[in-house]
Amino acid sequence: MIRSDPVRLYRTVRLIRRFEERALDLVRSGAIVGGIHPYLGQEGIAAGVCAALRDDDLVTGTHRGHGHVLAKGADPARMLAELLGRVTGLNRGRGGSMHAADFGIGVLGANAIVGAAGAILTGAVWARRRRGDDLVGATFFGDGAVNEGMLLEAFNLAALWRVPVLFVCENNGYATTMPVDGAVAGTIPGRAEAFGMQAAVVDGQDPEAVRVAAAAAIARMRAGGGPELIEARTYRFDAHHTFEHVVRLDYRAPEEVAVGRSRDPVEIAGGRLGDADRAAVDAEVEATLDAAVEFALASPEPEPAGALEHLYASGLVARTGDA
Amino acid sequence: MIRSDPVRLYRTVRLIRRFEERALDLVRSGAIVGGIHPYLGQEGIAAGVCAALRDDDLVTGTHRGHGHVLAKGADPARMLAELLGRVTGLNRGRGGSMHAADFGIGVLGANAIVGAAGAILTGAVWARRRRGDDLVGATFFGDGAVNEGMLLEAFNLAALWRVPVLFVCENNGYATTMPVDGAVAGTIPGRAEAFGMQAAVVDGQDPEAVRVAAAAAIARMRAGGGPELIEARTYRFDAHHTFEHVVRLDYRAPEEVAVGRSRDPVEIAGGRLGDADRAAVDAEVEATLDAAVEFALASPEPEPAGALEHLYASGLVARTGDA
Amino acid sequence: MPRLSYRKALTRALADEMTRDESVFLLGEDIRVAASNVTAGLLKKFGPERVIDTPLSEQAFTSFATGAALAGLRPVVEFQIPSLLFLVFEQIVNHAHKFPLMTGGQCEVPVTYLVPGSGSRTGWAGQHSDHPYGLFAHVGVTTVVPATPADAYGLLVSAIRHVDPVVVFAPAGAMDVRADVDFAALAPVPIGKGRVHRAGTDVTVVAVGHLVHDALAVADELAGQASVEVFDPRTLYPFDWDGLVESVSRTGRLVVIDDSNRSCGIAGEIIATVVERVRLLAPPARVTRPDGAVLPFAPALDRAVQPGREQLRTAIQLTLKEG
Amino acid sequence: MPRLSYRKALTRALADEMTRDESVFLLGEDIRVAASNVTAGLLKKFGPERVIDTPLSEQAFTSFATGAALAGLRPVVEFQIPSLLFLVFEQIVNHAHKFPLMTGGQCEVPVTYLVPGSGSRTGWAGQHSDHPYGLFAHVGVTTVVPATPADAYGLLVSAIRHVDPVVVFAPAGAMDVRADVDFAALAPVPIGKGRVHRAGTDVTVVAVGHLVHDALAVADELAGQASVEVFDPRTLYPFDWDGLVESVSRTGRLVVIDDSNRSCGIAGEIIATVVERVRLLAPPARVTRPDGAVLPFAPALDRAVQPGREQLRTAIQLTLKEG
Ligand SMILES: Cc1ncc(C[n+]2csc(CCOP(=O)(O)OP(=O)(O)O)c2C)c(N)n1
Ligand SMILES: Cc1ncc(C[n+]2csc(CCOP(=O)(O)OP(=O)(O)O)c2C)c(N)n1
Ligand SMILES: [Mg+2]
Ligand SMILES: [Mg+2]
Repeated sequence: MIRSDPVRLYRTVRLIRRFEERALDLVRSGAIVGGIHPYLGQEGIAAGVCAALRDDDLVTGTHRGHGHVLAKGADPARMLAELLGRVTGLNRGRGGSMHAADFGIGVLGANAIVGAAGAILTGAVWARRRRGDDLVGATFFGDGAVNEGMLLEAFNLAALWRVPVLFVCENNGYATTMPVDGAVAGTIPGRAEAFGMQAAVVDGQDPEAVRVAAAAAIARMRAGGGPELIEARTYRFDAHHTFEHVVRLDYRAPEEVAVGRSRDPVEIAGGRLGDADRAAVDAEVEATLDAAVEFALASPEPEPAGALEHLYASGLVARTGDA
Repeated sequence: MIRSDPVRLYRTVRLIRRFEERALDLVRSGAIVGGIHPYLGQEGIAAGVCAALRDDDLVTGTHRGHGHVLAKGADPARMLAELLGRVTGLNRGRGGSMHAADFGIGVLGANAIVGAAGAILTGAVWARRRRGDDLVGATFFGDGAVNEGMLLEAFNLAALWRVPVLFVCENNGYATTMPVDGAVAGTIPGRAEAFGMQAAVVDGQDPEAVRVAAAAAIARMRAGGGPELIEARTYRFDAHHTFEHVVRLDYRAPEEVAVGRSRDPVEIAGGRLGDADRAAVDAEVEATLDAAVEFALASPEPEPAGALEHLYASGLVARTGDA
Repeated sequence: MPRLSYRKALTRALADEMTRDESVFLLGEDIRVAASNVTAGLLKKFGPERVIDTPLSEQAFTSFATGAALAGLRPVVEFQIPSLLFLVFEQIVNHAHKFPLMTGGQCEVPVTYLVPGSGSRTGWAGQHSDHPYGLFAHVGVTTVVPATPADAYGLLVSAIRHVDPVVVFAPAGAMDVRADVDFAALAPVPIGKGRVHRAGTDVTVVAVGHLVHDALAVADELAGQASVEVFDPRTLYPFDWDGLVESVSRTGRLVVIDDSNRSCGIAGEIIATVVERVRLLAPPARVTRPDGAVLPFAPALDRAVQPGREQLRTAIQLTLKEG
Repeated sequence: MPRLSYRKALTRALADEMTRDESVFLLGEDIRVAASNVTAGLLKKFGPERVIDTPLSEQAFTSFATGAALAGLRPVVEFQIPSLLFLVFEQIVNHAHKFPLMTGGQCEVPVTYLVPGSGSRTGWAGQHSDHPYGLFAHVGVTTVVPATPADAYGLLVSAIRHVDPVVVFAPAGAMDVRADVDFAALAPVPIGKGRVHRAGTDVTVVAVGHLVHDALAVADELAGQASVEVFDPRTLYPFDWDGLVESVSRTGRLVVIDDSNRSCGIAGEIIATVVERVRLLAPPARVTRPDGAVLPFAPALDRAVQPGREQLRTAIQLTLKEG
């Protein structure tokens, strides 16, 4: 999306928001086991970046990955079925919230290990280009990830070999409970610049601002430029993980949370639409999600006998653990 | 050494040079098994940095670590005995070239894993300061190490917690056969600056220049400043490892080697002494090394029965591998 | 007698050792607010100098702990996820474990690595559900897996006091176990000493960690048919071979249940060592995870991959029938 | 017949597969100039696009290979030191190995990890002398350890063609083995298939890697006293249990020799699985490195820690006496 498309952008942001809210309900009801890392408040980043990507481009997400997968175009029904561990899920119920993947649309997976996906995506983009596909990639990660050596190594490899990967840092101010200032010496853009990458800071609460910054970077990358980094400043509206709904962790002052929540990407994107357009999108999203929830809840759970299906692509059948 | 002491500096550089040359002879004769990574050409860095340290300060070295250990004050005789695998060696013959350590004089060891020692030294300096010892540390590493995530993580920890560690990058232009330009996106000082560290580039062939830069950084660190980095530009005069004496690897043009070898730290430091002083130092060093070689060669080899002594500090005796 | 939970037993062990010994301090992610709940209350009691939140730099902070230990402190490093041990495997195995031997006995590395919630936490899927204690038993790092609150207390205390590195696995399946405990009787539990939880004469069941409770339940169920001895090794390395051999020599039969992968796991090691030393009346058997297991997300699949009571019962019955 | 060295067999396998399949490429440190000698001539033949030198960023380049494999290429990653596998353990185990299951079968990860010179290279000391194949057998990553030139060729070819990740250990002790080989008969060796090198009737000796040659020598020495069958599993995971059980069922006696640590090693696994399936005539025995072994530098100590012929002979004789 080289041009602005406020309706599409709003639709994505709204879809993620409502998807997350439905997912939270399902966590509360016990239908989703293990909880989730809600993306609430950060929707503008996935929406803005993915709006600037082509369908054939590749992305990787994080533990907080629902937004990335949805924004890239995954079917919300199959995504929800994955969170519920159903056979109709994106990963046939084998992955769950933190591993949702959809290779068919270029989503090489959310990834539960902080900082791990950057190098994987770099290799994938490099390989696909080498095979003749003229595509780029975007890898999302948090402010905590910039302290992981493996991600910094990936910065170096991508920069050195000029692999067109957009490194998107979602700086929501915290790595779980660790404030970014307590964890990051120097700055986040500075870390990219150290490897010769261009880096920009953008308001992550404004999906259009994110889209513009991403589109500019991606245009440079498509024109043969190397990797770039975008630090998107954002705020996590909800818990780090839904276990925080049960166990209260004391690390964000209520006033800070209130200020953080006051800049809502859904309102910012929605405010750019006429009331009728917005209502139409809202209704469409609601219908989509109603259907998704129904589909997911009606889907069967996988058979325990197949617990180790796909363990080996070769089809090797592992010895069981029985006597 | 806040003030310049050309004799001492020359003595150290000359000691390392002649130690390495003797060691090479012993590699050639087969007395040293496994070979060494010669420090020839880079002597000025260890000498200059260690001249700026106090006796109680801590250092870690590398696989190319003889110079670091000697410059910090280790007994050349026990060092050579270590290379020969004798019980009188610094590590009782258990460590060899790449692991020579002398905790009594603050040498927490050479380390065979590139990039691994920085975080260890950071923790040690932090711990000693917390226990009330007002000391600093210096950790040596090569240009290859700045691509290791674990070292970059250590940069962040040291900078964040303001641990007074001098990160000394010996840029000899190659990681084994990989030219630095083919491996490092951006610059070496830039990587330190990204973490908010002060960084300087210095002529590593001039021991006094290294000493001055290190002394300035260390003075700031002692006054409460955080960690700093020095990139010392140098050239490796000999092989990456003595296996190159046997298997020729084609990666440095002879002309380049000739240019590199033309700026010799021994000559640069020696040129600042009068002829008589220089000759006196040379004689002293030669006598020291004659004695060292004699001592080392006369020392007994350890008993195979004690092969696993010190495996556990607790004294746990491991099960043997026998039936 | 008062009830003590396993989790609170860990907290109490940390608090007691921090009180007793000034050199003990804690390092980890989100330990100030106690996201894992194990460090609850310790920040308040011991202050931020001894309860230190780290950036997401597992490699660096693990080696930082090594350095601090070399310098005389006693770090306890908490890991939020068992697979983070994969990420720091090099730092533990290649450095912390090897330093005493490689330096010829110049140092000790008294670090404790604490993994609260190892194994499956239902719904956390493939990258969060590993039980890699066998890896540490292979490389020879002291490894304990307490099953009960009193042992959790006693083994963590011993680990902290130990002069070599110790990994403490606190299985998710044991974290909520409660027991009547005489607080005055809480004491260090010696490393390397197993425990017979239930005496029996027909078969020895060795159970690891939380599975001790399953083994006891199965032993109770089978009480009419067979007299089952339940042996809890508590320490997997170094293993209490004499204790186990004593038991198996009496019963003549051996079944092992262990929540880790089958191939090269601790269950196999137990069988191998026992058959080397004892003539059994019937073939030994083990109940484990399958070879190469990755835990799928869907709860029924996750459970299907873990060893359970049904399998143990069958294994015991088979063993009793044969011979 | 012409002689082929083990090292050259590896080179030939790489060259043949690169010729056959455009998607095969090499990644590693100093592979252009072929510091390990295994990639000798390949740069010239296949160019720098397919023989790629990496910076010292093992974690990133390992995951880069994962990404490239996900995108359809077939990377072969060379590691200069066996302990570098510790450094990338997370990248292999948590990502490359787990992706197929976690994504519900959406992908394959055909990466080959090649370690030329695993185990002791005399004089390289503690951090360079590991033999960590058991770790990969435990986590369930396909692991091969060829003993002969023909098997080195055939297994490396099969590894490259395999759709799952494979670790290829080429023991230092085997690298210089030469054999008469009919070049036209060189062929892929199936993964998971063992080989009886020498038929016998009294005892089955399982030997891993270079120790196959020692086992054959000992079998010859003992020829007058006993008929020794030498079984080379070639693949450690998945293991050829049926092949081994067939052998042991005939001989009734089992001795294993394996150059890795005892506890939770492959030797223990072999014993455990065999006694689960076969009633032996005498207790099985194993010859291994000791528990938790770290190889000391001094050559005599290094050798003392490795399993040897003397120990094997004793183990065989003991086993033959009993029962
Ligand atoms: C390597 C690694 N370390 C620790 C964790 C546990 N963990 C999961 S999310 C998280 C915080 C991540 O913070 P950030 O990168 O800022 O992302 P955010 O959660 O804020 O979106 C931590 C510590 C992990 N999954 N992986
Ligand atoms: C982590 C790691 N990767 C690879 C190696 C193998 N290796 C030993 S030295 C070396 C080159 C190091 O280059 P540099 O850091 O520039 O130091 P120099 O040898 O030039 O002094 C390599 C690749 C290693 N020891 N450790
Ligand atoms: Mg964050
Ligand atoms: Mg270098």
